[in-house]
Amino acid sequence: ETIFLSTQLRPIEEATAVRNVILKDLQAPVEYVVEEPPQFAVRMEAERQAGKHTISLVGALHGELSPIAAKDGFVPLDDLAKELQAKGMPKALLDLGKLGTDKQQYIPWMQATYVMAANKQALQYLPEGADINKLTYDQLIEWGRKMQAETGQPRIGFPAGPKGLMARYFQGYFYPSFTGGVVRPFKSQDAAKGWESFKQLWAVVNPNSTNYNFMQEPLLADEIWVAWDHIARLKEAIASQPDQYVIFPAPAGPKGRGYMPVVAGLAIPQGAPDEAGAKTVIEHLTKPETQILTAQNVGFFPTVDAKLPSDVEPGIAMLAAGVDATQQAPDAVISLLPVGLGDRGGEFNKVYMDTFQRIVIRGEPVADVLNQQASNLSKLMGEAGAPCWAPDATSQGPCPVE
Amino acid sequence: MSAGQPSSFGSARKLLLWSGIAALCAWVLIPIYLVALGAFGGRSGVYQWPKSILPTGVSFEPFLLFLKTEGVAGAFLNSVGAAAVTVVLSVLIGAPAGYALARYDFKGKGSFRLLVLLTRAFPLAILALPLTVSFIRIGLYDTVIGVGLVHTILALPFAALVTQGIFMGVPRELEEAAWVFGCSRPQAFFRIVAPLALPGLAATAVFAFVISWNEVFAASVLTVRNRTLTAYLLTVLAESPLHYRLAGGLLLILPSVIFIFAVRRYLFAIWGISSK
Amino acid sequence: MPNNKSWIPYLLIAPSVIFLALLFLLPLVQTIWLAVSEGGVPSLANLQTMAGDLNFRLAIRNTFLLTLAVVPIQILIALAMGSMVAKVGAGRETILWIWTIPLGISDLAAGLLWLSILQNSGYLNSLLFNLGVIERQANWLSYQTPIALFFAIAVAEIWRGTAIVMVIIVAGLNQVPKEFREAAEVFGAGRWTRFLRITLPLIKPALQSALILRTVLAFEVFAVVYALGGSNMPVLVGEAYTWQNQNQNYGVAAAYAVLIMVISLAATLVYLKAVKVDPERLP
Amino acid sequence: MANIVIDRVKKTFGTFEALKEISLKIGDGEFVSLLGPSGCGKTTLLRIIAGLEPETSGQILIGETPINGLAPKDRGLAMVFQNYAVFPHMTVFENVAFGLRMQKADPERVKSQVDKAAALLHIGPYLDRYPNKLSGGQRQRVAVARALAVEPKVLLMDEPLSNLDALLRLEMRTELKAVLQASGTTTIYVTHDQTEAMGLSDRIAVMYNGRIEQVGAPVDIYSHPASRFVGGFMGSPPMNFIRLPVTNGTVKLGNVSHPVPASDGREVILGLRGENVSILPLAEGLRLDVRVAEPMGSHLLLTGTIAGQPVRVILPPSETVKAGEAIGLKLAADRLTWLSPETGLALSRSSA
Amino acid sequence: MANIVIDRVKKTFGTFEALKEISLKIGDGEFVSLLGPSGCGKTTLLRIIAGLEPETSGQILIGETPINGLAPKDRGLAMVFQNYAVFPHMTVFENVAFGLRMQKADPERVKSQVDKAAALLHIGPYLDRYPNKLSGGQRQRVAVARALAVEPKVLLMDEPLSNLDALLRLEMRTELKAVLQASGTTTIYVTHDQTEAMGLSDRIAVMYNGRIEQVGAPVDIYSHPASRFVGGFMGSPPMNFIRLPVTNGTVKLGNVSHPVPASDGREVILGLRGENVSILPLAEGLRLDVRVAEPMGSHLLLTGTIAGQPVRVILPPSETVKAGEAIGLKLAADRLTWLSPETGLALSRSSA
Ligand SMILES: Nc1ncnc2c1ncn2[C@@H]1O[C@H](COP(=O)(O)OP(=O)(O)OP(=O)(O)O)[C@@H](O)[C@H]1O
Ligand SMILES: Nc1ncnc2c1ncn2[C@@H]1O[C@H](COP(=O)(O)OP(=O)(O)OP(=O)(O)O)[C@@H](O)[C@H]1O
Ligand SMILES: [Mg+2]
Ligand SMILES: [Mg+2]
Repeated sequence: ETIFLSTQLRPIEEATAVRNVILKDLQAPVEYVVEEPPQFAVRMEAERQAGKHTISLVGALHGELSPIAAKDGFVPLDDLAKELQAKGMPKALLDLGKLGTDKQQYIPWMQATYVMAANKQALQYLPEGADINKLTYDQLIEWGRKMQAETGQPRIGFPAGPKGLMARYFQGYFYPSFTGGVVRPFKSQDAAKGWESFKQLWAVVNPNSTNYNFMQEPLLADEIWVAWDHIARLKEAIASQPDQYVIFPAPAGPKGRGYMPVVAGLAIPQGAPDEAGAKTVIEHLTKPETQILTAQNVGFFPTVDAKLPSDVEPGIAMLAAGVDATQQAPDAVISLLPVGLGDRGGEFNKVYMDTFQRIVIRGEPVADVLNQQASNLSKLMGEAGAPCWAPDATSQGPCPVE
Repeated sequence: MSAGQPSSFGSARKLLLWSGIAALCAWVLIPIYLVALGAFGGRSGVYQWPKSILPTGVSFEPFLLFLKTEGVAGAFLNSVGAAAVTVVLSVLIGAPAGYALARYDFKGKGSFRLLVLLTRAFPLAILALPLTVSFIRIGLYDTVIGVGLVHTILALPFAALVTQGIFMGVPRELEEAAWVFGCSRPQAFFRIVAPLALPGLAATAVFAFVISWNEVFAASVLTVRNRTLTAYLLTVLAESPLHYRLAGGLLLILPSVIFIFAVRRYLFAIWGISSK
Repeated sequence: MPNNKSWIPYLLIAPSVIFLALLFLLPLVQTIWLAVSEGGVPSLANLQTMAGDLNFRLAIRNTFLLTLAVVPIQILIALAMGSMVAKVGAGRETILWIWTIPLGISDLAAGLLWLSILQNSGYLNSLLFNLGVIERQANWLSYQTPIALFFAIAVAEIWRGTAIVMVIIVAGLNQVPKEFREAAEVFGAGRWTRFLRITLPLIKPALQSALILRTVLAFEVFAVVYALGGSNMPVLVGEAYTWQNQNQNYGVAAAYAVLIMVISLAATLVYLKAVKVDPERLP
Repeated sequence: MANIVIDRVKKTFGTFEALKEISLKIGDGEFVSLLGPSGCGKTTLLRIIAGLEPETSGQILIGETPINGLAPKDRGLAMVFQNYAVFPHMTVFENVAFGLRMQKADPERVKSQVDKAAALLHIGPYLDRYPNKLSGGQRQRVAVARALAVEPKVLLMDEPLSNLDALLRLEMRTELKAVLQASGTTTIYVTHDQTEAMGLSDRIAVMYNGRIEQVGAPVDIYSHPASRFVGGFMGSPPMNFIRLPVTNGTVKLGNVSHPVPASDGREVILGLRGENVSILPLAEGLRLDVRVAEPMGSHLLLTGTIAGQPVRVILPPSETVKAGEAIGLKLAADRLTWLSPETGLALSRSSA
Repeated sequence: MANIVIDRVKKTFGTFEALKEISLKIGDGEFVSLLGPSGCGKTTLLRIIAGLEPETSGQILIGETPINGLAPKDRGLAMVFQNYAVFPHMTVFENVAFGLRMQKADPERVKSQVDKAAALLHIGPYLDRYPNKLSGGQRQRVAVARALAVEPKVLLMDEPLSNLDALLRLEMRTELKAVLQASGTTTIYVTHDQTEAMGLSDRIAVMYNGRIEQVGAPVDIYSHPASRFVGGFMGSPPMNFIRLPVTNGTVKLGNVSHPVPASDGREVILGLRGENVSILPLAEGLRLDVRVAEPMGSHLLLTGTIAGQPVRVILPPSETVKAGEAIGLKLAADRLTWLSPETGLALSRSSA
């Protein structure tokens, strides 16, 4: 029996869906076990150290897999990757799965991205002339001001809580939009300007944002009307009241409309008790029809080219539309997931979150903070030896901070 | 035994007393009531504003969903198993230690007490990694026993310290009398000291049970298939909508509350201990 | 007690010592080593990272403040509960049972519970709103209202953690022979004096245990704080978790853990000195 | 004024009646002993007076003011507990000083009072020990000292000297008496030691399961018991009871015949104190068949039968009597008690 | 065989010497009482014999086998604790049955033994009460019953009757004696009641701070104390001590002069029991100036001075003496004790 441990699709309905729908017509017996990321990391590390394995297959986010790959804890899956590429899985996507190494560490399983959701009540306060699908930061700020002035309450929210994905916002949305990069221009003038305007934005953001982990809740609770988050973390709200919300791309800055794909991957731990079984599961999960099933049931999108049928439930459809809008946006700046950071991914996030803390929350002078954090960042990149990734221009050796 | 000062029971004082008690009961119960509201109120209930303090639309759907979730039954049994192991072990191992601390002066007493406390002073989750490694090696990984053992580590300080405190309150003469009348030390302990320290032992049991029942991190790292109910639900719940989590929370406290109810008599057993 | 049988105490503690040595000390030592080493060689790197961290000072300050605020109040409430219930005849057990319920609630659940009360759209605001005290949702838990946040967390902790103390103390109170209280009463001691001069000293052992345990636990607060305060109120254990789980840096996490351990043990020693239990003063 | 009036006080534990309508008046500064068999309700009565136990019914006044429901601490009395109840967590000094501290007495006073009490009870050397390092008697004395130190208006003592040796007891007794008289303390004193009661008390109240059988001056109670129980309970050896036939208003003892009061012609019970006899030639006296003769040092104790009924009599140590022989007894006519066989109550005094 | 040999047993608490080289041999089935002032070490000695307190030095044998370091339960003895130590969480029945249960006695035996003991101590009615619902005396009797029920080889009793009334005490005493004799139990009995000790004991050991002052048959100890302490401690009123000048080997008492043994010509102390006197005409007798005359019912107690030294004497109740008058006394020559003023020890017996 193959044990499939996943940090994704944990919520009850989704886990049930995986067991009873997605894995149903797979012959081999699979046990689908879910785990929160912290425990996941500890367990994988423990099994690796002890050299005894119970887990045959893991499904987790790019960022969660990278530390394990760094200690080469995964069975290379290059042949599997070849087949899938043949079947039309985008090479760019597959390359993410190499995690900056020369072997295929994981097979992309599901995709998602981050979008913005707005309660329809908010729309009336949109600054005139603003097109919600072509929103700019200035408009967003203006919008927030309006809402606060009218409703007496800050109505924009970000997932800046301990479990929130705010770091991804800075890496994938804020920096690309304002500086066209992530690491290189960390302390550039553009960055400084960006932070200044983000401070303005923050003035109209609900202060509880530092407690939010999943934006669907404050949305549903009507605490906020406009939110940025991972689609999986908005789904609950959208799915439950599709006609109450609109989904639209994140705003654009001077350098364009940054966005970051999210990839969940499937990997086989070194010494997995049932490697063969795991492979079959991967093959099953990456079949177009399974991928469509997945999309329909849990709202993650295919990594192979598979068209969603028209009859998906409205919430999912809206999210899908939002994702398309983001990807198709003319000024879109794609920001890939960090690769080659190994197990320093967390600290990489920390650099951005600390910067945010100090500049925005504690109001320290922008320039100083950027300088100090920049040195941390370059030290980090140096130690990790991670070359630049898009949108930063490629580099020989570790990605430099200019 | 009419505790307190029956003679001086001014009715005013009585009123004061009871209002105090009522207040404290309310302080404990109201939050729980509100959770129940949220849990039963369904999606609309939790997100409604302003919320009403009275139950609105009651729905058992989340609960039913939990109970229907596959593996819940098994997980429940695992939880009970782990808790049982914890209760038994922590009392069997902790009480003697507490007794030694209470009755004897011996070299290393202080350091022993510290050792016991260490286990509580150190955040378990940080230990989880090496702990799990060694568990995998000894083969306790993914077993109920294993979980019980880890939880015993957590419960031991309670067992030792609480029983120490209680044993100190048991008059020596009684024990001596037992010896004189033919008890070996263990016998004297079990027949005289233990019953008189019953509240302490019951408290230990309660703590052990509750600790084991509520512990998540170790429980989920150390198990794959044999999840305890708490670990099982909480992992599943973490990203579920609020009312599910409230329901889960409510569902999870029931067993411990029931357990405490079961042992409450011993928890507050009273003997008119009197020296002469 | 015949102390000529000097081996007995060792026999009694042997099981726990062995148990802990096998299951606890080993990992503990490894973790401590992890904290004070870098790539297999002793180094203070982790400690420096910890000390240099953005939240380090805050975390320490908050943890201490919280402990100082919470523990004494819990002890007081517990004592109050204990002596109140001592005067009740019928219904005693039920009352005590109700008071022990929070004991059964995991800190995660407790955090959730208080969140649902204190969040903007929570019951507290609803109540105030219905009473017309506020006309729009008030923030209690945001970084802009640190005081309110602190109180909220303290209240939640008190609500959750008092039961433990109460149970221990009630167990202790049960043992105090009533003759002592009676004697004191006859000699003119009022309720207070009686309580302070007789009852309290006589339950010292139980009190000490309660204090120590509660304090050690207080230094471990985490779940409730994060549920209510999010990242607004860093505390030591929380930092340790973040370093281990988000930042995946086990070394620094271990460093935090060691720090926490040292602090709690220090506190314990203080208690053992302060609340000295002198066996010759026991009944 | 600290006179005590106990008025029809009842106490029931569940169904068990520990006190049945106790009534007793105690004058200011008076010293009254409670005597009675184990379990007759002495401690219960004290506890009720002290306010530690609520009376089931009845009323108690101290100096005209009813004290029902008054907290013990407001009754202005001190008590020596049967089981000491010395505070284990305080030094002897602190124990003795406790009452005074409660009265916020200034340090000098505390010191002097404690020293006085300690000296009185010979516990000076132990003042800074903790009770569990004291012997039983020493603890008991601490308890007494604690009560004396506060110089209460009313003092309740429950077998305060039971664990002391005869000599010390004797000494304590006399000193207690002196101190309490000097301070004019109203005292209720529970004891099992009759000589103690006799030596100390202005009056003695004899209790018998939950009732007061007789109250009176020691000698009265001793020589004129109001009932068979009292006679039998007081004095050791207890009073002898001999059923005798009455022939036209008199009973024949040896060859003298005594008039018996208000006898209805059938039988009376003679209450005879063992020491109210002297030896006569067998022929003249009342015949006593001696079973056992124990020389007790200060006296000679004879156990035997009169008219087939068991008796114990006491003779001067000088007398020489062997077990088995029969002797004649002369009874001190003016010291005999006559009781009714039916009620067991005394008939009106035999002598004016 | 359960004879006890206590051989140079010492006990020190910290610096304080509670027992100083105690040596005592007790025959199988013998009944020995320990008498002594409060705090002299009685309880300590019992606790050491019971194995509850480790002796600092010395050795104890029960029936030839040394028991040092033996666990209490293996010493095959039972004990009545000075402060009862009845188990509060057991009914009286369970308390009494405790020892038997420990011996795994079969239920019938337990039942019968408990009933026997309960009957003996009159606690039958309380068998299913819990101790905290009992009176002091009742608790004490439970403690005694618990010890008797096991019919131990060796029985240690620490003031087992101190909280009982005279009558009950008397009864218990006789019954105890009977039972223990019948079962041939070796008994060490701590008491403060001398008549008790006298009545019960084969031998009495008088202790005085940590030492045994005298061991012997009751009457011996009473009438021939080995030291001034013993004489003063035993008997109430205590023996009178009168310093008298010796003139060529004799002292003059009134107009008779007594030979005194081995006197070195300066002074001796006359040990006189209050009851060993009788009245003489003032001229003939030894002059006693009476201060107080207390009629005590069974006797007349005179307090006064002889040769300016305080004495208390006892006369038959019949005598009539007033305070203030002076009377002459005749001393029973063969019952006088002579002591050395220096050592306080008795000089060799005055009469064969
Ligand atoms: N644990 C102890 N530490 C120090 N001194 C003690 C301890 N126990 C007893 N003593 C002292 O030893 C002496 C003997 O005590 P013990 O109890 O044997 O006296 P006792 O003869 O039983 O007196 P009593 O008749 O009053 O019971 C006492 O002076 C007492 O103060
Ligand atoms: N709490 C109680 N519940 C039931 N019965 C009780 C309680 N307390 C005392 N008694 C009973 O009441 C009676 C009187 O008790 P009390 O203590 O007054 O006796 P006492 O005269 O002091 O006897 P002693 O001389 O043995 O101390 C006893 O028979 C006892 O069994
Ligand atoms: Mg009594
Ligand atoms: Mg003693």
